[in-house]
Amino acid sequence: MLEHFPVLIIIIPLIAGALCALARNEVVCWWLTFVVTVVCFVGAVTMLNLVQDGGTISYAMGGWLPPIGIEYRVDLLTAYLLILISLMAGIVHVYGRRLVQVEIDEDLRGWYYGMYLLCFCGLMGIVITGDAFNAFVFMEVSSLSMYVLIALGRDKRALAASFQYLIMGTIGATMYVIGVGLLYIQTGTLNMIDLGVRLESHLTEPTAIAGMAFIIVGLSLKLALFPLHLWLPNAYAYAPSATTAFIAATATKVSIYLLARYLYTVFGFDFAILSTPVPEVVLVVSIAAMFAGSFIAIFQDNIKRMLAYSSVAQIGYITLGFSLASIDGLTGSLVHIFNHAMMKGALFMLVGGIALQLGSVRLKDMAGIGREMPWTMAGFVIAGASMLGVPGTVGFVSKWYLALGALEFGAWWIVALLVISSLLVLAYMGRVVEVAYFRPRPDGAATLQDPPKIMLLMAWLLIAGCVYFGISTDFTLGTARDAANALIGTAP
Amino acid sequence: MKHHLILLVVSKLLIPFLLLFAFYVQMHGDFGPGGGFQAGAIAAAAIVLYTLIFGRRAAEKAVPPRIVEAGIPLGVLVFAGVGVANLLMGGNYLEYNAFNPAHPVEGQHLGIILVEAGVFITVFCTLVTIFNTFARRGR
Amino acid sequence: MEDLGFLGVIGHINQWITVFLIMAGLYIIVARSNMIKKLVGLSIFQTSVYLLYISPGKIIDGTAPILSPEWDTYSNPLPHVLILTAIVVGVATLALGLSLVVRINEAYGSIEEDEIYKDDAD
Amino acid sequence: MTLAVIGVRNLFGLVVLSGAYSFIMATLLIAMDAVDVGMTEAAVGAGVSTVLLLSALHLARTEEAPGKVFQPVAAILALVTGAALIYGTWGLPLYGDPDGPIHHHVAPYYIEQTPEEMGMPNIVTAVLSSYRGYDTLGETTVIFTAGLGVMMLLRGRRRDGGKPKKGGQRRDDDKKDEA
Repeated sequence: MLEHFPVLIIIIPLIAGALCALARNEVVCWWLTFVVTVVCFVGAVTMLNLVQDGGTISYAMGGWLPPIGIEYRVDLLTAYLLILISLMAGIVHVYGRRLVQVEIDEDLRGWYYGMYLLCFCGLMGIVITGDAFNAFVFMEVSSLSMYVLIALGRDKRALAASFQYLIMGTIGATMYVIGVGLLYIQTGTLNMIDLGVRLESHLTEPTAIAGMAFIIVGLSLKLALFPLHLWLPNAYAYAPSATTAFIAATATKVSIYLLARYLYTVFGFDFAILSTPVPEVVLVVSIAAMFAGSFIAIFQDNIKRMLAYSSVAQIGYITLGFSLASIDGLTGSLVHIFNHAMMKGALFMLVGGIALQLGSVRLKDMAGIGREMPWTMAGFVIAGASMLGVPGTVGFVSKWYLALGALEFGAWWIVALLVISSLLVLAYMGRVVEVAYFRPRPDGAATLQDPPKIMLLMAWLLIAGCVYFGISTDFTLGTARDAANALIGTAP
Repeated sequence: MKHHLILLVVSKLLIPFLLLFAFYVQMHGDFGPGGGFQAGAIAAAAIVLYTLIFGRRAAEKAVPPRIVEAGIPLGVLVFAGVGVANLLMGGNYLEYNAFNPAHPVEGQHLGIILVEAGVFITVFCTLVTIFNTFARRGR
Repeated sequence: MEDLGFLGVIGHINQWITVFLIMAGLYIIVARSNMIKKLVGLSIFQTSVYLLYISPGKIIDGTAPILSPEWDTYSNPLPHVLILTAIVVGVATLALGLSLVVRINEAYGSIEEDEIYKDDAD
Repeated sequence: MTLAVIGVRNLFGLVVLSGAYSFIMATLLIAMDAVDVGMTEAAVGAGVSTVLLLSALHLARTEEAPGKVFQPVAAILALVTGAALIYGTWGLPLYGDPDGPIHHHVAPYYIEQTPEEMGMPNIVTAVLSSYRGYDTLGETTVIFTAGLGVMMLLRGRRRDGGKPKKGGQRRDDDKKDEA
C-alpha cells in the first residue's frame, strides 16, 4: 500500500468530500473531515520520510509512464508543502467547529465541510502533481471551492469580494493555461520534468520566453504578488473566520510553490534566474509589496483587513528570496512559507476568536480587551513578535536567511530594507497591542471571555510552533535547505 | 405555465429523441465523437426543455430533485471508485488493465465505460440541479 | 466576422484570431463594470485559449483523430482532450459566477461593480 | 461579433450574441478536426451557458448602466497581453504544418498505441478516459464543486427577507454582520 500513498492522500479527501455532499449531516461530516485531515497528515509525514530515505517518488497514474500519462511526483519540497497544508487543514478544522456553527446556516454546514475537503484536495493536488495541465485542473478545484467558502461570509461584501476573486483568479488561471499551451506547442509534452529537459534547447526562443511570462503573471495573480493583490484583502476580510484562517495559511503558498517549481525545475535556475530579467523584476516588486502592504496595513481599522495587507507584505518576503539567486535566499523563502503559514494562521485564528466573543473585528471596539481575553491577546503578542522577527521566533529565522541571501547577493541595502520593513510591522502590530492593553474598556461594555478552549488550544498549538521552530530549526530549516539545494542543484 | 398546443406536441416528440440521442452519444463515444460529458449536457438540455414547457411541478415529478442532487457526488464517487477498485486489484490508480489482467483491452473497455458513466451522472445531475436552483430562486 | 476569411488563408491566421479574442476578452473584463458582461468577457477570454491549443494540433490533409482505414494522418488528439477539460472548467466557473451575481443582485440591488463599491464605501 | 459584445448594452442581446459566438467557435473547431471539442462547445457554449445566462438575467437586471465607452487602462492591458502573445507565437510553425514539435512527441504514441491498448477508434476518448483519465476525474470534480457551490449559494436563506428554503430557522443574532 505504501507505494500508493501519493495518490491516496489526494483521493481520500476527494471521496470524503463527495460523501459529505451526500451525507449533509453536520456531525458526520465534521468527524469525517477530521479523520481525513489526520490521515493525510500522517501520509504526508510518511512520504517525507520515504523521500528522505529513498529519493524522489514518482507515481504513474493509470499505469501510464510519465510523458504519456499523468505523473505524481513527490520530492522534498513537495512533501514539505503537503505536511504544511494537511497540518493547517487539520488544525483549522478542529478550531473552526464553533465558528462554523455561528457563521454558516444550519442546513449548509455539512456541505461546508464537503467544500472544505474539496479545497484541501485541490491544494494538495496542485502541489503533488508533476503534470502542468493537471496542476491547472486542481487549481480550479481549489479555486472554485474557495470562491464558495469566501462567499459564505455573513457580510454581503463577502459576495462582492468572492466575485472579484473569481474574475481575477480565473484570469490568472487562464494566463497560466496560455503559458502552458505555448510551452506545449514548443515541446509537445506536458510533464514538468520532460518539459524542463525538452525546453533546454529552446529556452531563448520567443515562445518559451512568452510562455514563461504568461505563467509568471498568471501565478502572480493567484499568489497576490503586489500590484496584482487587489482581490486578497477583501476576500480575507469578509470570508468566514475559519475559511480565512485556512486560506491565509495555505492558498497563496501553493501558488508560490508552483511558481518556484516553474522557475527552478521547468525553466531551470541557470536560465530563469541567471539569464533573464525575472529576478530583477521580482526583486523590485517584492520590495514594493513589503512596503506597500505593511504601510497600508497600518491604516486599517478592520483587523482582518490589516492582517490581509500584512499577508501581501509577507508574500513579498517570500518572493524576495527567489530573486536573490542563492541557496540561502531560497532557503529563507521556503522556510518563510512554513513560518508565515504558522504565524498568519495563528493570528487569523485568534482574530476569529475575538470576532466570536466581541462580535466585531474593528480596532476601535477592541479597546481594553487585553485584560478580559488574556490568552487571546498574549498569543497575539507572541505571534506578532514573530512577524516582527524577534530572535527566538520563526520570523527571525526566515529573515535571518533572507538577509544572508541578500549579503551573498552583495546588497547591503536589501538588509537595511528588511529591517525598516520590520519596523512597519511593529507599527501595525503595536497599534493593536496598544489598543488592547492600554486603553480602557468603554463604560457599560459587557464583560468578555476568552473564546472556547478548543479554539485557543489550536491557536496556541501554532504559536508554540512559532517558538519551537524558532529555536529548534532542524525540521523546517533542514528540509527547506535540502529542498533549496535540490532545486538549484538539479537545475538543468 | 401556459399550454401551447404546438409546443406541447413538438416537445413531446422531441424530448424522447433527445434522450435517445444522449444515450447514443454516451455509448458511441468509443467510436465516434462524444462521451459522458456531451451526453450529460444533451440529456440535461432535454430535461430543461421539459421543465420550460410542462412547468416545474411536472418536471420534478419526472426527475425528482432529491435523486438528482444525490447524483452529483455519486458520479464522482463512481469515477473515484473505479480507481480505488483498480488499486485493490493490484494496479495503479485508474489502471483499468487491472480489471482483467489477462485481456488488458477488455479491462480498458470496462474501465472507460464505467468512468464515462460516472462523468455522465455528475454532469447531467449538476446541470439539471443548477437550472432548478436558478429557477426556484426566481419564485 | 473575423473568421470569414479563415478557411482560405494559411499561415498565422489562427494565431491572429487568438490574439484578437484574448485582447477583446481582457478588455471587456477590465473595462466593463456590469458583472454579467464581465463573465461573458471571461468566457471569450477562455475561448481564445481553445484556439491557441487546437490550431497547432491540426495537420493539413489530416483528419479528426478517430481511426479509420481510409486515413493515415490524424490531427493531434492531446490538445482536444485538454480543451474538453478547459471547456468544462469554463462552464463551471460561469455557473458559479452567475450564482454569485444573483446573490449580489439580491444583496445590493445592482450588478454594476462601480455602484457596489460605492455602496460598500458608505 | 466580439466587437458587438463590447458594444451592446442590453444584456439580453449580449446573451444571444454570445450564443451565436459559441456556435461560430464550434464550427471553427470542427474545421480544425476537433470534432469532440466542437460538439462540446456547441452543447456547452451555445446551450448550457446560454440557458444559465438567461436564468441569471431572469433574476437580475437586463440593462447595463451607461458607462464610459472607452477605457484606456483596459485597452493598454489588452494590448500588452496581445503583444506578448504575438511575440510568443511569432516563431511557431505555420497553421497545419505537420512538422511542428507537438506532432512528434507523446501524441504519436497515442495515435499508434490506441488500437492495440484500447481497441477503440476514437483516440480522444481513449486519451480522455484512460491515458489522461486522472485529468477527467479532476474535471468531474470541478463540475461537482460548481454544482455544490451553486446549491450552497442559492439555497441558503435569502437575505432580502425571503423565506428560508428548508426548515432552517432564521438566525436572530446578526452580531457578526458588522464585521
